[in-house]
Amino acid sequence: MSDATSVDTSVDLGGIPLRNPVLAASGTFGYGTEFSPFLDLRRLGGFVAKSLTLEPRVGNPPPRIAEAPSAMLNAISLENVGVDEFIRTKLPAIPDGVTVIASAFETEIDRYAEVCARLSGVPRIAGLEINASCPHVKSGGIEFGQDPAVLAQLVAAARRATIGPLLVKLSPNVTHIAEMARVCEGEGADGVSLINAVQALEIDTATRRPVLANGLGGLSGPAIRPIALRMVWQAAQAVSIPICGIGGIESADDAIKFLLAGATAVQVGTANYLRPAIGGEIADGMAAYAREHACERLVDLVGKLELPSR
Amino acid sequence: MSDATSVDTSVDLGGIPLRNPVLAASGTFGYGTEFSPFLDLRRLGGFVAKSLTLEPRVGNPPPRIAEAPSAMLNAISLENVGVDEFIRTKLPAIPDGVTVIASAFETEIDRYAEVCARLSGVPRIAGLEINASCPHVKSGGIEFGQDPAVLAQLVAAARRATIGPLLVKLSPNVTHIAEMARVCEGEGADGVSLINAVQALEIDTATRRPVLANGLGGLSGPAIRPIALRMVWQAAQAVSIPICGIGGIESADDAIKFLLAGATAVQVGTANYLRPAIGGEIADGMAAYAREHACERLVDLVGKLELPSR
Amino acid sequence: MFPMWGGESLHAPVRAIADVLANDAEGESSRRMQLRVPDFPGFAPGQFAMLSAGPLMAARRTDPLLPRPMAIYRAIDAPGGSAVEILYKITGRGTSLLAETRPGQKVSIVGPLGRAFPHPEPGERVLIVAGGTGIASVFDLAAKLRSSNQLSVLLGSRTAGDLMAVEDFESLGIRLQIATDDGSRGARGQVTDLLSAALESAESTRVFTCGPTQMMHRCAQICAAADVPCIAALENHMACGFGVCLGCAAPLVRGGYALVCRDGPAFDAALIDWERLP
Amino acid sequence: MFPMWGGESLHAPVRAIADVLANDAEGESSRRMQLRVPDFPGFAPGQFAMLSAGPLMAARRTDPLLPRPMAIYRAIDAPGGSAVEILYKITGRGTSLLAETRPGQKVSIVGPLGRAFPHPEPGERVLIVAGGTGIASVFDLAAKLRSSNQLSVLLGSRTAGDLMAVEDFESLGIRLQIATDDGSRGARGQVTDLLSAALESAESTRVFTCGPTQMMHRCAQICAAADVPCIAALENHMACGFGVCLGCAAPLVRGGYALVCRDGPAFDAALIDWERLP
Ligand SMILES: Cc1cc2nc3c(=O)[nH]c(=O)nc-3n(C[C@H](O)[C@H](O)[C@H](O)COP(=O)(O)OP(=O)(O)OC[C@H]3O[C@@H](n4cnc5c(N)ncnc54)[C@H](O)[C@@H]3O)c2cc1C
Ligand SMILES: Cc1cc2nc3c(=O)[nH]c(=O)nc-3n(C[C@H](O)[C@H](O)[C@H](O)COP(=O)(O)OP(=O)(O)OC[C@H]3O[C@@H](n4cnc5c(N)ncnc54)[C@H](O)[C@@H]3O)c2cc1C
Ligand SMILES: Cc1cc2nc3c(=O)[nH]c(=O)nc-3n(C[C@H](O)[C@H](O)[C@H](O)COP(=O)(O)O)c2cc1C
Ligand SMILES: Cc1cc2nc3c(=O)[nH]c(=O)nc-3n(C[C@H](O)[C@H](O)[C@H](O)COP(=O)(O)O)c2cc1C
Ligand code: FES
Ligand code: FES
Repeated sequence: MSDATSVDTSVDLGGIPLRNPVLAASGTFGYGTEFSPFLDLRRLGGFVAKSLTLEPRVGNPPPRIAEAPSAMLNAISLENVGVDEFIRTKLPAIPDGVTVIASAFETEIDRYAEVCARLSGVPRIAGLEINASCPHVKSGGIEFGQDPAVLAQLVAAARRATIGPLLVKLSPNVTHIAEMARVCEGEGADGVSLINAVQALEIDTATRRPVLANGLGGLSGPAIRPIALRMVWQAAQAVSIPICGIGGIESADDAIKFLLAGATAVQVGTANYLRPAIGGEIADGMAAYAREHACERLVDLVGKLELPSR
Repeated sequence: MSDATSVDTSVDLGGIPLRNPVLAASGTFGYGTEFSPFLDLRRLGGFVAKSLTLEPRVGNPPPRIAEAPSAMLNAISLENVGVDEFIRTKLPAIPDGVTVIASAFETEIDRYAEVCARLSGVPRIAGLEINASCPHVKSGGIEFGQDPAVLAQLVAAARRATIGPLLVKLSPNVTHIAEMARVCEGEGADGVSLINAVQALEIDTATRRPVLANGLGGLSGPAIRPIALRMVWQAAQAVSIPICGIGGIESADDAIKFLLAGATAVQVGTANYLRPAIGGEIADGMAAYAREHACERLVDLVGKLELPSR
Repeated sequence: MFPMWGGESLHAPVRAIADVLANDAEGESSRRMQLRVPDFPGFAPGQFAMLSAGPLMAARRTDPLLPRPMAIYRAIDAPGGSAVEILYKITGRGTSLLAETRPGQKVSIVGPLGRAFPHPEPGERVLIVAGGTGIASVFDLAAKLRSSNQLSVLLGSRTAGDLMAVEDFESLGIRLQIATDDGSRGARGQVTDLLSAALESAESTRVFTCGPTQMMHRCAQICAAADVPCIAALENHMACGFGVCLGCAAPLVRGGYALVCRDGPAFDAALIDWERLP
Repeated sequence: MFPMWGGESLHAPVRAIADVLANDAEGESSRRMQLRVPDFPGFAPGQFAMLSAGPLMAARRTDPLLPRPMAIYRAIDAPGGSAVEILYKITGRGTSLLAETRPGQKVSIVGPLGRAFPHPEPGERVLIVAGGTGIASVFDLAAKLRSSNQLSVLLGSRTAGDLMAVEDFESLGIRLQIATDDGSRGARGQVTDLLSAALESAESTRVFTCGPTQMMHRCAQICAAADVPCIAALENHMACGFGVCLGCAAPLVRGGYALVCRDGPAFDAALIDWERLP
């Protein structure tokens, strides 16, 4: 099988048909068009747009980003143009044939539901992802995705608000990720995306302050990949809805690891900053891996991790 | 203050007097003497010996270690010589004047208590650390340190078993680290040590197997430092017993960050493999930092992180 | 939402693998790097690029992770494709890694990014005030304005060894003044003192500045007092360089933030809330 | 708990910062690195060192994190302090990073580590069978035994370009045979076939082997069948190199594990549970 076309790279992510399993992650791909100079967006399976709130939101004061070993920290807060502006100006600017997933975030459940409702049924939006996990928004400190009961209410409310495909993006800052995935499945989510950035702190010993003006931030990039891979595998053991794997992916080999662990698709985040065309390169690389391993459909790799025989 | 002696580096870690705040972490410093060729062990505040079980234990099959971005994974399991052999042969071999903390691990609470009892009151042992957090021992998957109720029983049992200083080493694989620290304080622990390695998974796409024979492993090294720093800070907000900060420390600057976040002392782990004398270098560097910042006692830095004024 | 700058229609950026042609010492603490970048688009003074070495060395490594923003110092001629020059100061891990790369090795470049400096009126008197790493950001501007405007360039640094590009500025045959904190080259003191002196003449003037935040802030204050328009090119930390990470936010006087990489790096200094800029 | 090897009283290891004197191509896929290490202790054949470049380059980086175990190929003369030579094959990130270091740069070295090979009886016939990276681990042994024992060295690799140190072995003036999978140098086939042939003579013989696990396993089987003692030097992954991380465990036939860095790297091949060795 030496011919690219001979590998079927398409996957179905909870009712969202993707031409290949590689999505760009929310908050790392803007509203899509920023990347048009670097790659044909149609090379991606699609992308998840920056998380949207009911009203436009201004972000945190700087510094908002810092570097950590094999990682970056961010405390952007949820700066975004707001759901209506997104639908009016951002969405129409996205080239045809690009699969767009909208991401919703809010500070109260009914507002979450309202954002979902406004995004629901909008042509061009293939599905919704609710971000239950932003590690640096101070909603009383604790995240929606950290409490099973709260998460259940959130998912139920979002489920009522939209008929389309609904993904829930989980927080990694939990004891039992599998339990959180089960809650989402139980409340009718069509899939779960994990992981979001890991809550972290970096300190400047010269100023004796956090390097981020916000204090805490979210850790992302290669450093968190082994943690993400573990959580995706744990979630895959617990639920039958599809999983979108996220965390430190920077190569096709990394993406294949997530499929083997049980993910149906993946999202590339921080790596987009370093190599804006990386999503397309990873999609090509995954097809190449499939060819080399005489695997006709990428979906056949999902969950194929061989566990220690003990 | 240009003279080293003018900085008071001593700290009191829950009743364990330390000449400086730098300890070597359990499992990364063997039984101490392995490092004698590389540094005078008295340059350290002390070290925590490899975790001990009632009987000698054989470890996991290889591969037991792997590399990850700015980190390593391990699944050693708790290979150790057993508590009695430690007391009979290992302890006496440790040079005088070296502060030794013994670490206890078991699979059942009463066995934990028995290990603590045998270590309790042994001359040369300055205190105990109970490892409630080994991320890769399959005690039904979930760790002692992941369930507040189980943790409470464990700490209570250990507390009854020893009159000496008792530290509890917490698992990072939890939703609310502060709650776990509070449990330990409530049950009479003299201090908490955090964090242990973060549960993680790495996969070899060529074999489609985990790289570690055990499957899951513990992630350690610089990659986890920002997560550890966050957890230490959160625990410091919640308890008044001293905290021993652990996770990716590889320089005096890193160690100072942990003090600022609220740690009274620190433990250096993985970095001991790369630079066997690093503990001594870090202790010297912390004194130098204090001098440069006209700080007469290192303890004065504990918890001095200035938070964003909002 | 934000005042438009610059007349020129800018080229779309590319991501390319550049060949390191040279990477030589420039002064005591800086380097001059020459990069061959096949088909690198045209760029305007004030634009920058994101550079990173690590991910491309033979031993693919992920630390340090992020690329570093660097002004495009100038275009140069090189056999086999367009080439650009970058002048950078070794301040930390990222630039140290860049400094380790040898001719024959490769670095990743994304650019040109950001907007151009605005055009002053032809003939208008222009003062360029730059310090530290900021010196590299204004050379191309000075080269472009030397013929069209009456130009003075004021350069500052802690000490002579920290200066970069002085010979290049001299070769432009423009009015050049230097100030160092220790007086090891030019006048002893702050470059901003030179600015104050230069503004005493009554002529209508436009000021461009780039350098440490303190220095630019001081320039902005002096210009405001003298009622002289001041354009400042900011140097915030960046992760992406093209407007998606939202990491490079600069606080505005009227509230809210501008993105240095997308809306700048050059701004009307009067719009920036300097107190809240990191 | 474990049979003692080697007669010599070994020196305690040190951790030192070594100056890279040379780091040149050796064959097509390997490098020969010369390191000046002031006061490096004496070492015995079979001992190794842990090397790492990253943490010491100007841009202190943490990825790749772990040092890599390398046999101490031999001691060499160098101006200003003791020096050692390391021959390494570029297989992945760690060795690629080592390969990037230039003369004048520094690397971290911890050693000498592990135990020496055991001494064969003087006069005893000795066969050394090495392949791939294992070739570097046996040169010093061969050099030491050439005069005291009747020695034959059998080297193998996939192809001629992957061989290292052949000229050095030739210069020892010993019996040397080579096998490559593709026949590009010496006999076509496995080095273990040469071993089988060599063992047909009835002489009492002792075999030393180092190389890929498959190759060593095959050697062990051939020697067991011929009732010839076989010493194998293992090459497990390592984090520390001195017995504290417990990462280098080699499974034993009688159950349990030995630590390759502390109890080896050389073992009686009959003790190793080859099936369970990674
Ligand atoms: C648009 C733009 C153009 C630039 N052009 C040039 C140029 O042409 N030549 C040049 O030498 N530099 C230039 N800089 C600055 C350059 O990007 C930084 O010096 C570089 O990122 C430092 O990286 P590092 O890893 O060496 O230092 P780090 O290890 O990242 O940091 C070293 C120290 O410097 C501080 N620091 C690092 N980067 C910045 C920054 N951007 N702002 C404020 N503090 C910082 C860090 O906080 C730390 O204390 C430019 C910056 C921008 C935004
Ligand atoms: C005691 C000892 C002495 C050694 N002496 C030498 C020597 O003199 N010259 C030399 O070239 N090599 C020697 N080796 C092997 C050398 O340590 C490895 O080749 C090196 O660690 C590979 O590192 P890397 O980062 O380049 O490869 P990695 O990126 O770590 O790995 C590249 C590939 O090789 C595999 N691999 C890496 N290391 C090992 C290993 N130790 N065992 C099995 N598979 C591995 C990995 O799984 C991966 O598939 C020795 C090993 C030991 C234990
Ligand atoms: C600067 C930045 C901004 C982010 N913003 C969002 C966001 O708005 N919504 C969201 O769900 N995730 C957001 N994320 C998280 C990423 O989508 C992703 O889950 C995380 O970065 C882990 O993936 P990575 O390691 O590939 O970056 C953001 C991440 C970064 C680095
Ligand atoms: C190989 C290895 C073995 C370890 N064994 C133990 C152990 O026996 N008991 C324990 O409490 N922690 C053990 N740890 C965890 C360390 O003590 C430390 O908590 C962790 O590695 C994080 O610190 P670091 O990033 O500095 O390594 C081990 C860590 C490693 C890498
Ligand atoms: S650097 Fe990413 S938005 Fe400006
Ligand atoms: S390498 Fe650490 S114990 Fe052998």
